[in-house]
This record gives sequence, structure tokens and C-alpha cells, in this order.
Amino acid sequence: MTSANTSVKVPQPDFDKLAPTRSFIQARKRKDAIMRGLIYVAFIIALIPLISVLWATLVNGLKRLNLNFLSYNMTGVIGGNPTPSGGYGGVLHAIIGTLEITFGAMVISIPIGLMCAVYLVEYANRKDKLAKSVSLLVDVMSGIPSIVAGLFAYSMFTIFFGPGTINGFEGSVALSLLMIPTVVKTSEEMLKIVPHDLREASYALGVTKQRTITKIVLRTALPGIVSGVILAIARVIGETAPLLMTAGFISSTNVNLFSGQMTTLPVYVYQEYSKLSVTCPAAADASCVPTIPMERAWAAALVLIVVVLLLNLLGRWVAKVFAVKSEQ
Amino acid sequence: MGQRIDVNHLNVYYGNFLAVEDVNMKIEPNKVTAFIGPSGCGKSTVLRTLDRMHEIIPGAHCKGEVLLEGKNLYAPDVDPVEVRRDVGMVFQRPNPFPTMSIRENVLAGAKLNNRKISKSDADDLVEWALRGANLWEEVKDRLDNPGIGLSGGQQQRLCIARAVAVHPQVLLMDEPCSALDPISTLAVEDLINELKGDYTIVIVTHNMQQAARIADYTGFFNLKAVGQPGHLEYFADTSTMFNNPQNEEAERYISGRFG
Amino acid sequence: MGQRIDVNHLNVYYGNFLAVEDVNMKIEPNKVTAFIGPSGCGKSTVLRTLDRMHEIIPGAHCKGEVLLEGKNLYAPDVDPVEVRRDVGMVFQRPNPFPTMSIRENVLAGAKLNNRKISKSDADDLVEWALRGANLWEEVKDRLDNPGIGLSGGQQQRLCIARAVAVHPQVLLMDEPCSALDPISTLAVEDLINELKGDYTIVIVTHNMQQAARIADYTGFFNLKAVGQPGHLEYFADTSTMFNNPQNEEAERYISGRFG
Amino acid sequence: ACGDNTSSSSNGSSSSASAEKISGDFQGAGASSQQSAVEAWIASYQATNPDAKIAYNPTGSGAGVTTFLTGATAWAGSDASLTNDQVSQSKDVCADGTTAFDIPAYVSPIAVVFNLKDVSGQGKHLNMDADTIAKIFDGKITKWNDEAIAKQNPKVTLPDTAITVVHRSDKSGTTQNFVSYLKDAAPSSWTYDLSENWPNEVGQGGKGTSGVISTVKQADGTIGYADASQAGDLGTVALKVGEKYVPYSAEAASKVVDASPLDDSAQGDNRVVVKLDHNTTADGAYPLVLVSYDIACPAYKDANTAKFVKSWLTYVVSKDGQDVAAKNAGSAPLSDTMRAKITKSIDAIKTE
Amino acid sequence: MSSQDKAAVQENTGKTADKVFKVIAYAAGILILVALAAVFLFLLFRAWPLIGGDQSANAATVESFTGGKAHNFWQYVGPLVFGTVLVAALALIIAFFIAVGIALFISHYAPKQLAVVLSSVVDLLAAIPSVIYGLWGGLILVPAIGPFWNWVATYLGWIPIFKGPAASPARTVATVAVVLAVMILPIITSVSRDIFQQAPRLQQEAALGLGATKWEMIKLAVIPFGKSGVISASMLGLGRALGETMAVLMILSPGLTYSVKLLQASQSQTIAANIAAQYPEANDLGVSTLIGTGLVLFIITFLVNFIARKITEKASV
Ligand SMILES: Nc1ncnc2c1ncn2[C@@H]1O[C@H](COP(=O)(O)OP(=O)(O)OP(=O)(O)O)[C@@H](O)[C@H]1O
Ligand SMILES: Nc1ncnc2c1ncn2[C@@H]1O[C@H](COP(=O)(O)OP(=O)(O)OP(=O)(O)O)[C@@H](O)[C@H]1O
Ligand SMILES: [Mg+2]
Ligand SMILES: [Mg+2]
Ligand SMILES: O=P([O-])([O-])[O-]
Repeated sequence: MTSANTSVKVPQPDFDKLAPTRSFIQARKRKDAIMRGLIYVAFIIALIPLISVLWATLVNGLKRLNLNFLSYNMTGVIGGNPTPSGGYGGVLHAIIGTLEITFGAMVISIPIGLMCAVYLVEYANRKDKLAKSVSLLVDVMSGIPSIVAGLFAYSMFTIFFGPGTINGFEGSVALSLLMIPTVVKTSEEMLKIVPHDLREASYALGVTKQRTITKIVLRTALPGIVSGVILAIARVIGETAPLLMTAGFISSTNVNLFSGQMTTLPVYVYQEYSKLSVTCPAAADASCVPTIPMERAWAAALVLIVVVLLLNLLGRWVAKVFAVKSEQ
Repeated sequence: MGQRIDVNHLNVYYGNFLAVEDVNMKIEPNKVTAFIGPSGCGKSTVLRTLDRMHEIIPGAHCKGEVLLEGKNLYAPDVDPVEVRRDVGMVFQRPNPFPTMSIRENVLAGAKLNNRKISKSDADDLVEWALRGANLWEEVKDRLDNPGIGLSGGQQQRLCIARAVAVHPQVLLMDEPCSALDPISTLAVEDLINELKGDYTIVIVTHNMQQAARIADYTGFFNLKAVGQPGHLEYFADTSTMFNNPQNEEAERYISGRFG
Repeated sequence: MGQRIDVNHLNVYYGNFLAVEDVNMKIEPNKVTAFIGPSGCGKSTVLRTLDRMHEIIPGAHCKGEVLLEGKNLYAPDVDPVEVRRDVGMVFQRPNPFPTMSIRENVLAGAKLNNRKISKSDADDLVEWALRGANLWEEVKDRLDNPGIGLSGGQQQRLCIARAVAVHPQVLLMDEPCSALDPISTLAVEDLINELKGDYTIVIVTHNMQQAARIADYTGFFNLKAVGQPGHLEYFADTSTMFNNPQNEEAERYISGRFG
Repeated sequence: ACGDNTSSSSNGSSSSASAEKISGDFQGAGASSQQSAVEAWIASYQATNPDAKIAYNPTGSGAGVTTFLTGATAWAGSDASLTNDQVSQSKDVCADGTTAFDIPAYVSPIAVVFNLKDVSGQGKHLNMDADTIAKIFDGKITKWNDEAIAKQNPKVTLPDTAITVVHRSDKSGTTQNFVSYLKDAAPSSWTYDLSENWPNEVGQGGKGTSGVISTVKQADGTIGYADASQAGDLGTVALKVGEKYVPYSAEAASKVVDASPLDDSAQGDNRVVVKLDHNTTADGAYPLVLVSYDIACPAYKDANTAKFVKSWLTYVVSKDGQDVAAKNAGSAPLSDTMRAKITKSIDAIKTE
Repeated sequence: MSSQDKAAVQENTGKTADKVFKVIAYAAGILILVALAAVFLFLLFRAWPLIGGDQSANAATVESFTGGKAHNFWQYVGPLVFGTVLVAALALIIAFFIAVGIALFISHYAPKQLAVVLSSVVDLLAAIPSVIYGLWGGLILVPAIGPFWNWVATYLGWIPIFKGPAASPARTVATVAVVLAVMILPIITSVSRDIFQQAPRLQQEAALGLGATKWEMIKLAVIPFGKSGVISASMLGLGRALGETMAVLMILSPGLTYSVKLLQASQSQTIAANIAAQYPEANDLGVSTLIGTGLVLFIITFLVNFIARKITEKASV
């Protein structure tokens, strides 16, 4: 009944020869244990600096982090002297600036980045020249030094809105240049992982490509995309160099993204770090703190981390709400 | 009412590889047509050309005609999306949408197409489709649980319910029962029998008994050798196919049967 | 020589959900034992406890004993890796390694056990395993093509070849033929018959004819209701099971058979 | 606005200044050395002109002047005076065909700071002449107990520690003033061209004044130079002037500015450029100073800007302004004679 | 049967939306090209005086940047390129294995609860701004790591790259590489972890079923699946390391040599940090020169990504 031709000599492997030796089994076990060990060690090695960063920021930052620091800007702060409210200046203006500028960058880059990923994964053919160059250039774009992105945005705004134009949105444009490739790449990975079966199932129900993409593919990939976007925000929220040049630095609060200079938290940190210390008049009492800029720098760094943490939690929460339940 | 399908001189390619050669057949409306044949002979491939589903595989394309009620599916002005709305499909591997609950999966066809549907209609539709797929009793208390949490067999029945819920004219099934136990299989076969009053059904199966039980017509696919294209060797009504085949290859294949 | 398996008071849980309750059975060495039963009754679940495969599902755990030649698989000093070396497994869905060629897939397990396998030994092993899985003729000219490029049925046979190539003592198969056509199924059944001289074989199947054809013993699993745990309803030698079952549920299930 | 640190009493209209109140948004940019002083000036200035919103972006002198020359800022701060080229470019931004001018606004001593175990500390000095400093910074003297240093500091026991030179790694006016001092006062030991970048590969570089200071603090045996206000508890070097060793101080720095002539080669109207006399032997003068300028136009296209700049610069160079800066930024106040020259230029700003 | 009849009411076919969506997707793809072309052209435009301008003025600018050591643009940019690549490559080497290790730890070794916590910690760390790493690196790591580098210089000094004496304070390439490694570690980890977690269960079970140990299972079924993802994650990390500005600026004591003495100060500088350091005080021609170096950095990234892509393509066939 079977079509196996009996005249062909079927080789009979010698399984005793192929069986593992005792020592080889031990060696495999050892290797497994070693790899396990290495993986644990990698984890611990990485923890040391990471904990150190957080710890340093926490310890140094808590010294000046209080409600006063969060509710005032830097106007009227003279040297190391306390302000009328009893504080030493604060970061309210920088928090507002950071949130607005980052939000601006998100508004620009998430739609573009996501649609670009959709183009690459869902529409483009693998052999398509355009797609190949787009995805190559996305990689290249992710390597644009942030400072060059800043120069680009600055000159673009200079051309369109006159020389020396500096405002928050200009910073957003610079940041979006840095953010788009991260959004594209992480979204692309996540879209690729969505099983082909699901697209087929949807098409078979007579669903258009657009609806399949938005309702099945993007929906299934959503948790991954959200964490990708968080990564992208992380990539830009701490940018300093391009914002020095595009969004500027001001000690008062500016809530208008489209006009006037805007301070962001990283720029604030950097400027305070650069100031290092202030001079207290010889006659000054103990309320004048010569090391106040550095203390403000650390406190602002802590605020920055907390802002990032909150964004993270938000993203995590979104990802959880839309999570794909019990895969496979 | 189900629709008639005519396949004329169909050649299907994956890139440059000719997978199936010169298929010609007439699929009668409101009948069940089964495709049988050895693995790799192109049954799934041909099935997918009937709702242009192969087109989503990059490089896959076909030559020839597939006429649905006389209208060529491959005419330039035909939208594949509309073809697929009339021609439903159930796949070999169960593929419920992982983001959706059982209920949402059944309603997916309607919901994804932005069709407004009242809660009570939806409830009716869900129950009807799940009963048809013999899944209702097992899941009625957990309709809001994720569809992916079911066992393999349950998942496949869910997928059948989902396809049926769109109420297509033609229903294509690619080994829908290969992951089902006999009781579920029987239920699905009953469902197929019930549905053929309204639909044209084409089913790929490895189980010749299944073909013999449910099909009105059977197409036997074969391939001369591995790497060669598959072809439709013999197409006949089922009783001829199994009792008195006029084709030597088909007879050899069928006589290898058991059970 | 195959090994005997004794299952004593086995309860399997997915997290807090008791999926299978109090299973007791003796699986004879060098015989084929089949598990049958409706979908969701826990056949796959029990099968996976026989090589501790369920452990990789987070939260899955079991209580009770599984003795392999009198040695409890779940004793604290037993390494699941060694259990799985002696107890091979073929899965419901074909799962070749996608990055490997056909040849590499077959050799994957053997390479783990013996890295310094000579080219000619490897060639022999590949041919032997692929012939056993009735795949040799179809793929012998493209052993270096990716395994994932095969059709579903071919992939499953490749997976059987891969499992057999490790030459285990016990072979567990979870519906290995559900994606195969009759010819391949027959070949696999022949292979099982041939292998049982050397191995103990446990096979889950939906196809009662298959169980009747190849199994020496058959276990019938059932579940009282959905959401309830499954259990082993009846265990007997195959001819008793199919001709003269001493269990009402089993009889009802089997008499629902067809074909 | 939101979050401002204005005390409720000071922003009332109680202050009786007769001068017209300035209001509007005004931007300046430039030298980072002035930052602390400008912040103090802005805060005090706003106490009397609460409606003036002033932003100073410490982008650096070069960028500050460039921005000023595009017309985007009202004034610029710069550690270097304008070049002739820049003066002629300024025709485009200044109104009525006038050209920009520069005036000294911020004078600050540059301290040579060091960190040496058991030797350095707040207010402690080592004596050095320019030649020794030049040799140290050129890597010719590599040990703290080198003969050249020991000879000048007989009372100090110097350890056998290696010297680590710390210099600025970015382009900087501080560097330029420092090397210009070395070139003038020790021409035989310092032969490099004058530049804003550190010319040799000796020691380590730090970004900005803060980078230099923190590098100096981080290791034993380091020596660097930085704006004196940042010297903190590091040891500093007393420079040899004439036959005496002079530690840095604001008064000593003022003295050298007073003792220096104006640079008459500066082309353009109203310019007040100091040509520092690094070889001064004036008693108690400290010749290593940074003179930072404010740059403005004699006429602006926008009348309000002109009004602001005039009032702002007047305040900055006023005795009040200079005292505020001295107190909060450790700078050396301008002398009255210097102020007189400067005021003439400021008065030339047309407000109608 | 009646229920579906009712459901089959006339529906919006979505054909227009389908077309519009497609156009938007293509437009987004093309926008990337346009944006990049804009950046490139701008850089070229601003750097043009280097090529088309007065060469003696250029020489003067470069001499002012280098204190007379370099006389033309290429002499200036050469050591910068060397430094940039050196620092980024070291950072990637340090980070890569650790990152993949942590990713595997989270995806396959850690208990589920711990894995969830760790995942969020890693995501948080990926988001720590570079200016904070700059603060930490410059003020805390530099003094702390000094003794370690001393030890390395003493005992491993015979290896040329570890030639002593180790600089004190340790504002060296080695320290910067460590900081950059710490910075890119969470990025590589985060992406790799996501990929590893997606590795198909079926293949992992197959491997275990053959008697593979956990590590062998990872080698058989997880790493091949994740390879291209991990490579592209590394490229993401490398890209960030190549372009990192603030941390380098705040830590490194720069120099313009071709030396690989990692433990000595004032040996190398990166292009990005150099731009940030020189830009504020640069005149027009100086800015052109700096933008020219930016253009070179741009081209380096292009090449790195091009090569990486070739590798990924080969790996995924
Ligand atoms: N996506 C694809 N790309 C390239 N070749 C393919 C693809 N899918 C199938 N083929 C090839 O086309 C031929 C027909 O495959 P098809 O899946 O239609 O067979 P089948 O009869 O359905 O087999 P089975 O019973 O195993 O499902 C086979 O040679 C197969 O290798
Ligand atoms: N990973 C899992 N997590 C939770 N529950 C599970 C999981 N896998 C299976 N179950 C449940 O355990 C029970 C037994 O499932 P199992 O897959 O063993 O059934 P089966 O008899 O093999 O069914 P089939 O014939 O459909 O494969 C079912 O109720 C199923 O829902
Ligand atoms: Mg098929
Ligand atoms: Mg099962
Ligand atoms: O004010 P600086 O030019 O020295 O930074």
C-alpha cells in the first residue's frame, strides 16, 4: 500500500553511537547552568550603575524638591538668596515647557511614524524600491545627532519666520525629527509580529484593508506600539542640545508653545549645572546658599525622572487596558 | 441563494513557481463540493483563488478565469474586498482575533465593516452562529472571555461561527475539521448540510469519509511529482467518485482508504 | 526497549483551574496507547504531563505521580530535560524550526545530544527518519531548503521525523495526523507500528478508526460539563473498548462514530 | 505671570522712580560668564520695572553676537569685543545707518585654582609668576615640588604629586583672556597663537567653568583657571605683579582695568574697548581679568526696544547695578572714570 | 435565520476610506524621504563654504579650533570620526551582551511577577535623559571608577588599549564608553525583550520536546527568531551612542588624536560633543566647519545602518 520501494536500501542509523555520553550530558547541564549564571550576572552588573543613577538623583534631588520648587519659576531669583516665598526658585516653567514641547513633538511624529510603519509593513512590497529606501532612511534618521536636528529646525524657522525665531514649537519640530524614526522602527517591529493568520481571517470576512489594519493589526499591536512610543518619548524628553538652540532659555513661565522662549527641564538642569555655584555677599546670612544651582540641577533632574515615570505608568496603563489577552 | 462558480483554465503561481496547473471545473450552487488529494497538491491554493485570498501572499497570482454567477472575479473592475464579502472562508488553523472576546469574534464581520447592529440582533446572531458551530453550550456563560483562551477545537468552531455570521453566498472551508473531535465534526457536518440550502460550499478535506458523507461533488487533485505543479485529476459527483471512479489515479487514491 | 508508565492520582491545574482530575492508568511498554474523547476533556493536557511539558505554561502544575519504569518523573531530583530526552513528543500543530533547513530540522535533536556527529551518520539518520515519516521521496532533493517552506502536511511529517531522530524511549503524539492526508496518515501509522517494537507510544487522536487500527490500549477521557475538570472515564484494551465497552459513556461516545 | 517669585510689596507702584516705566518682552543672548550677573540685574531691574519681561540666553559670546546681528535680540553679551567686520555688518540691524558699539559691563578676575592635599583650601594661596604658570600649563613643570614653585613658596611644604592641568575644552573667552595674559606676561614660555581654544594637549579639558571646577575638585594635584566667583574652597594662585604677589580680588581686578588704556584701533562710533595691560606693575593690581562687553545699537528700528536698551544699560553700568553684580556674581565693579566714558556711549542711544 | 437578514443592512463599503488611508500611508513614507533630504540639503548648504569657499579662511578657522594643529577640514574631522566610532563601538560592545542577557532574564528566566517589575524598570531607565547621565557620570562615576581604572592600568597595562597611567580624574574614553553603555543598555534590552517574549511557543515546545536544556531551547527557538530584532535594537543603541552629545560633553576630556589609549585623558572627542562645545563661540565659517563635521557624522550613521541592514537581511533569509 505504501509506495516505499523495498529495493532501496534504507540506512539504519546506529543509535547507540548517537546517544549522548554521560559526560556530555553533564557538560550540557554545566553549560546551561553557566549560561543561566551569566544571564543573572549580566542582570546584576547592569543593576549597579542603574541603581546608582537613580540613587544619586534621588538623594541629591530630594534636598531641594518641595512644593515651593514645583510651584515657582526662576524670575526674581538673585544669586543664592531666598525669594519672597521662602524658596530658591523652581521649575514650574520648565515642567510646563517640557510637557508642551514634548506633546508638540508627539502630535507631529506619532501619526507620521505610525503611518510610515503601516506603509512599510502593510503596503510596501519587499522588493519595492521606495520601501527599501524609506526603511533604510528611517534607520539613517535614527542616527541624526540631536544637535543637527536642532540646527535644522532653527534654520527652517529662521527661513520661514525671520531670523532669530525661537519658540517652543521649533523645539517640537527638532524633537519630532528625532522621535519619528523610533516610532517607525518600534511600530514596524510590532506590526510585523502580528500573525498573518489574523489578517487573512479579517480579509476573509470581506473587510477592507484599511479596516483590517486599523481594527485588527494596529489593535493587536497596540500594546507594543504604546511601549514603542514611550521609548520614543524617552528618546526626546531628555534632549538638551537641540532645545538650547531652538526653544531657548527663560526664567519666567511661558505657556504659549508658538511664541517666545521656553525652558525645558533638561535645559534647566544643564544651565543650573553650568552655573555651578553663586556668590554670596560677604555680609550674607546663612539663608544665602552658594551651592544652590547644583542643588536645583539635581532636584530638577529628579523632577524630570518623575515626569518620565508618570508618562511610563500612563503608557503601561494604556497598554494594559488594551492588552491582547493570553497569547497562544 | 448560493452562487455557481466556474473555474476556467486556472493556473496559480507563487512568484515564478507554478503551483497548480490548468484547473477547470464547475461548482454547483447550493451544493457541497469537496476537494481531496495528497498533501501539497494544491487544494488549499485553488480554494484560496476562489475568493482571491491568495493575493495577499506577496508574489502569488493566477491566470485564467473564476466566474461567480458568470461574473469573472478577476475582471479589472472587481474589488477583491467585495468578493470576499460574498465568499466566506474558514481556515486550516484556527485564528480567532486575540484582542476580542468570544462574542466580539462572532460579530467581527459585522463590526469590522462598521455595520450598525442592535444589541438584541447581535445577541441573536451570536447565539445562532455559535449554536450552528455546536459551541453555544460550551461558551454561553463566558461570551466575554477572550476567544484565544479556548482549546484548539473550540477555537476552530469559533472561527466557523465567525465566518457563518457574515452570511456569505459561498463558504470555503480549508480542512475545517482537522482540529475537531468527532462530535464537533459531526455538528459541523450537520451545519454544512443545513447551510447548503442557502450557500454554495466548497470544502477541502483529508478525510475521504467526510467527503463521501457531506459532498455532492468531489474534485480529486493530484501531482505528478514533488516540485511539479498540482492539477485537478478528476471531478465527479461524489457517488461516482467513491463507488465507480472513471479515473485510475483517483481509484488508486481512494482504494487506499480505510475505516 | 520502551518503558512502562504508571499514572497515579494525577490532577493537573492551569493556575487555579483544575483541568484534569484524578487520572490513574498503566501504559504498557512497547505498546500503543491511544487517548480519545471530546474536545476540551484534557487529552492533550494529560499527554503533556507525561514528559513534564505542561510546566512551561506559566501557572500549570500537577499533583500526583507519573512513574516511568517505576521512577517518579516528578521526584524532586529529576531533571525535566532528561525526562524529555527519553520521552519524545509530536505536536498538534506542525512546528518546524523556521530558520533551519529540512535536514537541520531532522538533526536538531540529535545534534543536541551529540555534537560531533559525523557527516555520514547524519546523512543516514536524516534519510532513516525522513523515510520513516514517509517524507523522504518528496524532499530528498531539497534537504537544504527551509523546513517552513513545506505544506502543512509535509511540515507535520517533518516534525515526526525530527522527534523520531532522537530515538526516545517513549513517543507522545498529540493528534499527529490531524493535518495529514490519508496516504501520509497511513505511512505514519505504519511507522508507529514499526516503532512500537522499540518504544512505548501514546497517541491522542480524534479519529476513532485510527485508534482502533493502531492502538493496543485505549483511554477514553470525558468531562461532565464545560468548566468542569476532565477525567479518565474508561481505560481498556482496544478491542474491548470498541467492541464490548464496559462503560456506558464510552459506548455512547463510540457508537456516535461514523465512517 | 504664573509661578513668578515677585513679592507682593515690590511690584506695587510705590517705588517713586520718576523715570518712565519700561514694559514689553526683551531678549538678550551671549556670554555665559555674565549669566549670574545678568540674572541679578534682571531681578533688580524688574523690581522697578515689573512689566518688563527680560530673557537672557547664555548661548555663548559667538552665538550671542551672531544672533544680535540678525536683529533677533535687543542686546548681546560678549567676552570679546566686536571685530571690525561685525561692526560693519551691524548696519543691517541698527537703524539710521548707525553701527553697533560695545561697552564693558562685567569685569571679573580669573582665578588660577588648584587642588592639592594639605596645601589648598579656602583663601589659601600659592605664589607664582607668569612664567611658572605658563610652564605648568605647557606641561614643562610636572611636579608640585618643582624647584620653580618651591622657590616662590618657601613657607609651604610641597608634595611630590604630579600636576594635572585642567583647561577649558570648549571655545571660551576665559581661555582667551588667560592665554593672552600668559603671552603678554611670559612671552618666552608661552609661544602659542592667541585663540579661544586651548592650544596644547597637556592635562584634561572640562566643558564650561563648571566642568573645569568639578574636574579640579575630583582629583589631587590638579590646577586650572576659572572665573574667580567659582573658586569656592579651592586654593588660588597669587600672581606676581612687580615684586609682589597679588591674590585675586575684585578691587585688584578693577585696578588693572583702570590702569589699562582704551583700544584706539577699534573702528566705529561709541565703542569702549579696553586694551588690558597684562604687564602692569600698578600696586595691588591683579592683571588676569575677563572683561565682558554688552553690545547694543545707537538706534533701533523699534522705539520701545531703544528705550529699554538705554534704560537697561544705564542700570547695568550704574553704581547700583555694578554693586548688585559684585555682591551676587563676585565681579569687580567698574570705576567712576570708566563709567563716565561708558555713559557717553549709552546716552547716544536714540529713543525718539 | 432572521437575525442575519436584518444584519445585512446596507453598509458603508469603506472603499474611499481604504484609498485615503493608503494615500496617507504612502505620504508618510515619502515624507520621511523629504524630511531627510531637507536635513541633508540643509547641512550641505550650510557646509558649502568648506568646499566652495575661500580655502585660506577655512584653514584659519580650523587652525583656531585646533590651536594650529590641523590645517584643513579633513585633518580636523579625521580624529573626530575616529573618536566617535571608538566611543560608540566600545559602548555597544559593553552593552550588547549585558542587554541581551537581561532581556533573556526577563523573558525566560525571571518569575513572572519579577519580570513585570523589571520590564517597567528597564523602560523607565530607557527614559532617563542624557543630561542626567551626564550629571551622574561627571560628578559621581568619574571619581568612583578611578580606582578601578588604576587597577586595570596596573594589571592589564600590557594590553595597549589599557596602557597607563590611568588619568585622574578619569574623564577618559573608557569612562564615557561605560556611561554610554549604561545609556543604551535599556534601549537594547527593552526592544530585545519584546522580541524574545514574542518567540513562538510552538517552536520552544518543539525544542524542549527534543530534550533541549533551557539554554539550548533559547538557542534553537528564541535567538534565531529574535536575531534581526536584536540587531536592529543594537543599531538603535549604536545610533544613540554615535550621536550622544550631553553626556560626552559633560564627562570627556577631549583631544584630537588617533590614540586607543582608553584610560588616558585628552585623547579623543566625538563629533556631536565637539559641535556642542564649539558652536556657541563659533563664527559663520566656524559654524560651517562644525556642520561639515555633522554631515560626516550623518554619513557615518548612513554607512553603519547600511552595513547593519545588509547583515540583517542575510540573517533573515
Ligand atoms: N506561500 C507559499 N509560497 C510558496 N509556495 C507555496 C506557498 N504555499 C504553498 N506553496 C506550495 O504550493 C504547493 C501547493 O500547496 P498547498 O498548500 O495548496 O497544498 P495542499 O494540497 O493544501 O496541502 P495540505 O494538504 O498539506 O494542506 C506546494 O508545493 C507548496 O509547497
Ligand atoms: N494554556 C491553558 N491555560 C488555561 N487553560 C487551558 C490551557 N490549555 C488548555 N486549557 C483548558 O484545559 C482544558 C483541557 O484542554 P486540552 O487542550 O487538554 O483538551 P483536549 O482534550 O486536548 O482538546 P482538543 O481535542 O480540542 O485538543 C480545556 O478546558 C481548556 O480550556
Ligand atoms: Mg492545505
Ligand atoms: Mg488537544
Ligand atoms: O564665558 P566663557 O566664554 O568662558 O564660557
